[in-house]
Amino acid sequence: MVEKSIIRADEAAAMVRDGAVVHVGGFLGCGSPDMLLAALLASGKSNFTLVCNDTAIYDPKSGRTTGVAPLILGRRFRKVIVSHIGTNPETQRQMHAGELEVELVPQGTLAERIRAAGFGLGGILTPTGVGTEVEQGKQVLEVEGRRFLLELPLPGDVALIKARKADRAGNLVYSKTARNFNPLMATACSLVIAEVEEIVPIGALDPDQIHTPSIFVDYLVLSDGRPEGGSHA
Amino acid sequence: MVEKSIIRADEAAAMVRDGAVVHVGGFLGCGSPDMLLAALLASGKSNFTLVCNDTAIYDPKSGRTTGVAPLILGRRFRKVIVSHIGTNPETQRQMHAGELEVELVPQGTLAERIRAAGFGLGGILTPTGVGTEVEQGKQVLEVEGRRFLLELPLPGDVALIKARKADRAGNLVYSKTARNFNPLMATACSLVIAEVEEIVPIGALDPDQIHTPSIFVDYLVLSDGRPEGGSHA
Amino acid sequence: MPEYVENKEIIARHIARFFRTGHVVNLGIGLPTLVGNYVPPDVTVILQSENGLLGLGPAPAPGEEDKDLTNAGAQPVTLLPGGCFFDSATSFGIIRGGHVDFTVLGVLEVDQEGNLANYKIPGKMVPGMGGAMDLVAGSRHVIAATTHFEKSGASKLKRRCTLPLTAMHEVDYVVTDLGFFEVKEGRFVLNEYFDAYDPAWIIEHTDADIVVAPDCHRWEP
Amino acid sequence: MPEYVENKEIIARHIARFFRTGHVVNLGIGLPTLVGNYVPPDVTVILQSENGLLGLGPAPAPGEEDKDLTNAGAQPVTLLPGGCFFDSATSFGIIRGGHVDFTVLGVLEVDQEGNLANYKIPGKMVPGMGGAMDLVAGSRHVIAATTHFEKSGASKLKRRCTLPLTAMHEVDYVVTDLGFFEVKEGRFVLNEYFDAYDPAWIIEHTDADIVVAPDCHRWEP
Repeated sequence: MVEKSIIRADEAAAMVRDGAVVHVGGFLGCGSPDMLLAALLASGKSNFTLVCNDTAIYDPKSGRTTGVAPLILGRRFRKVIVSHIGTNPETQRQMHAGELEVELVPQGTLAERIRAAGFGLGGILTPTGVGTEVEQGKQVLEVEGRRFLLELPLPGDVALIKARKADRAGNLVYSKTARNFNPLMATACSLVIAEVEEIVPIGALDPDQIHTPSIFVDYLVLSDGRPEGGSHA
Repeated sequence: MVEKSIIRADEAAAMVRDGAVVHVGGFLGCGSPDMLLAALLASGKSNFTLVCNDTAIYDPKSGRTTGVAPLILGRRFRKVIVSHIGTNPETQRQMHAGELEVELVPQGTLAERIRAAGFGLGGILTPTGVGTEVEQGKQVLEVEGRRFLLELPLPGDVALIKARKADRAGNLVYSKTARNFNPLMATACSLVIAEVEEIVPIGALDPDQIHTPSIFVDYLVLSDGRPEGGSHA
Repeated sequence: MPEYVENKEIIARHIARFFRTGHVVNLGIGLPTLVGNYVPPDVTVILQSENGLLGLGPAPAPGEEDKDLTNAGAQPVTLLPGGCFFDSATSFGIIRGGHVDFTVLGVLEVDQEGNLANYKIPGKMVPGMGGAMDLVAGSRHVIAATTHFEKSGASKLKRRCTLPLTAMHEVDYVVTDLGFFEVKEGRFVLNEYFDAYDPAWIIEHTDADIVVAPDCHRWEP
Repeated sequence: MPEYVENKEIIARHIARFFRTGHVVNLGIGLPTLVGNYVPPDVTVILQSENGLLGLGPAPAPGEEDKDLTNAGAQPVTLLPGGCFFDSATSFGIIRGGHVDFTVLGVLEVDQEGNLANYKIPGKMVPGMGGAMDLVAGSRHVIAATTHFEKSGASKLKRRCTLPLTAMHEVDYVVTDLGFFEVKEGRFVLNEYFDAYDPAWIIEHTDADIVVAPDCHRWEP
């Protein structure tokens, strides 16, 4: 099996061009690639379109942030395509001030749109959003007397994802609810960079138990920033 | 967690009504629930519609069969919805003789149609089959200049599936390429009966490594026919 | 005539009665989460959390939190034995595919057509729908759990929602701190009333069409 | 003038040259499977099998067969270290999503428009398309691997397929035992010819429009 390159977070960030469509894993910060996000912020690049479940958590009182929130505060996005912005008041402020475009997508629809992009579907029909503002501008199809929205694929230029473990081939295993959108995004983007807590030799993972097959992953970054392989244990 | 009933194969077969739409896991017999299929044949019931990857293997010279082939030989199906019948000459014979209706579905489309039924989608758009006979009678949609077929969900009354292991709650783990259509079918049918080689206590399976969550499974049958629980090891 | 005092506990207690052993239930953030506290010990429901788990357990002991194990509100949680994890597509497959028996969620408004609004007050507060649109469209039974009145005193039960809808015609039951309503043929049908709020009082204070069920009665926890 | 002798080996040998380390390749049943034998030792391709694996290895030693580990032709196989298993939806997601670099498959007919027929001879032989329609529609590059002639002597390369199509306009390359063709602008472009079959002979014996590439040359394994 072919080994994947293990790179540093700043090298990963250097591969993301200004204005890219960036998919970021995580659910309110749980399972987000925090080191890659910090490197992306430090890179100074911006004008990105974000595809993510949410804009994570920002508490103005304590200053506490999770996931992509520092990039929101740093105004790195031109547009965000997310299901939820309720835990980041700065996203709402920028939206109302006209500084940030926000496309709200129902969470299950977001998941299927990302999957459709990765799995070569031209779209999916969902009952979710029928009769709501989400219907606006979309084709409505009737199948066996029921109305569905046609939702289109949502591909990306870069996926920044987070996994618990990788082997040197790039097979990934996620941990608990830190899985969420990560495996979907790995299928849907031209360049896939996975931040992982541990890298094990090829053959060390049970082939029945791999969540993301190696062929979806381009580069590995170790969470603690070490540029070279070996276990993080 | 709620425990699932462990029943005998003949009790399982008794739950399948004449004329039911039956999803059967397996790929040319690999990963098919052979004991359930034998019990269904023995039950004498028929007029089923089969949803399966294929009609398995029948070698007229040796008489060897795999998977659903004995039910084809026993003429239990009114119709089969499959991707492949090339390894069962009896299916082809019955089709040409007008004794059996055969709907050929591309394998990837079959997988997505079953998943759509299980996952509440009204359909999916696929490029597969555009410009072929598969297009006939289907809606063709153009998305961003590319043509796609609208393929509709394929739900079933009963899924007869095969897994390597279950816990008492009904969580399932499959083995190698015996996985194939089994986890998809578990989502798409009103009644789901899983034949398994081993049943372990609740808590014995890693919750990150479960292929089919317990809520999809109604009954468990042990492959060696024992009506009561315990390991098959 | 009673004076209205907000009572979230009675709402949670009443909703817990819907569940039977084996039911798969999704409890929304806030008031719906309280419902979990009142499920009788002999009833085993399976709680789904849309961020990717089945078999949600109680909060971990302090110091036992796992950064990789949260609920849809980002709070640390635990997993019960027999539970499992999955990705977001599977999670919403479970939801959209009708494999969740009950979803309980809060509302800004709910109307007698079964419409529900809970994700957006245009120009003011726009949290987003998160998983709510899928949960309401996909679950077998949708229970709106809400205090009967806004702080302004207006009833949250409406003839017609005025806010952007989360879903159309999907709400089956509404449980408030006044009573238990079924949504049926374009009306709220009052089946049970709580505390001192009798049907006449409820009808008088609700800006929607309420029909009193023939067997309507007072319910006490 | 040469006399035609079927030569599957040269087809397999030529196709193996397309691959580079890291390529994901699906080899169809029959002739395409032979291609795996000729991949140079310094090139590591990742073989996909549509029944649910990546990292297909060689056949197991006798007695080492695993009933749960087969290829798409139901033959016992092995998995290489670093390989993995998945369900059929994921398998075809990989295929349809363009994550397979090359699919190599046999044909009944292939035409100069890039159309391919290989799943059905109406009224006679109807094996079904299996995964072929998805593989041809979804893979980045489609290589038709076929002996140049039918047993009847007719060329399998056609102006227009007469049998039901497996896919329309999807074939990129055709490798026969006469030569290597690219499908381009409605023609077969002959890039390389094999053995004693020179371009004139090939054009004379093929019922399709063939253009000879400027740098067309004889290829020897």
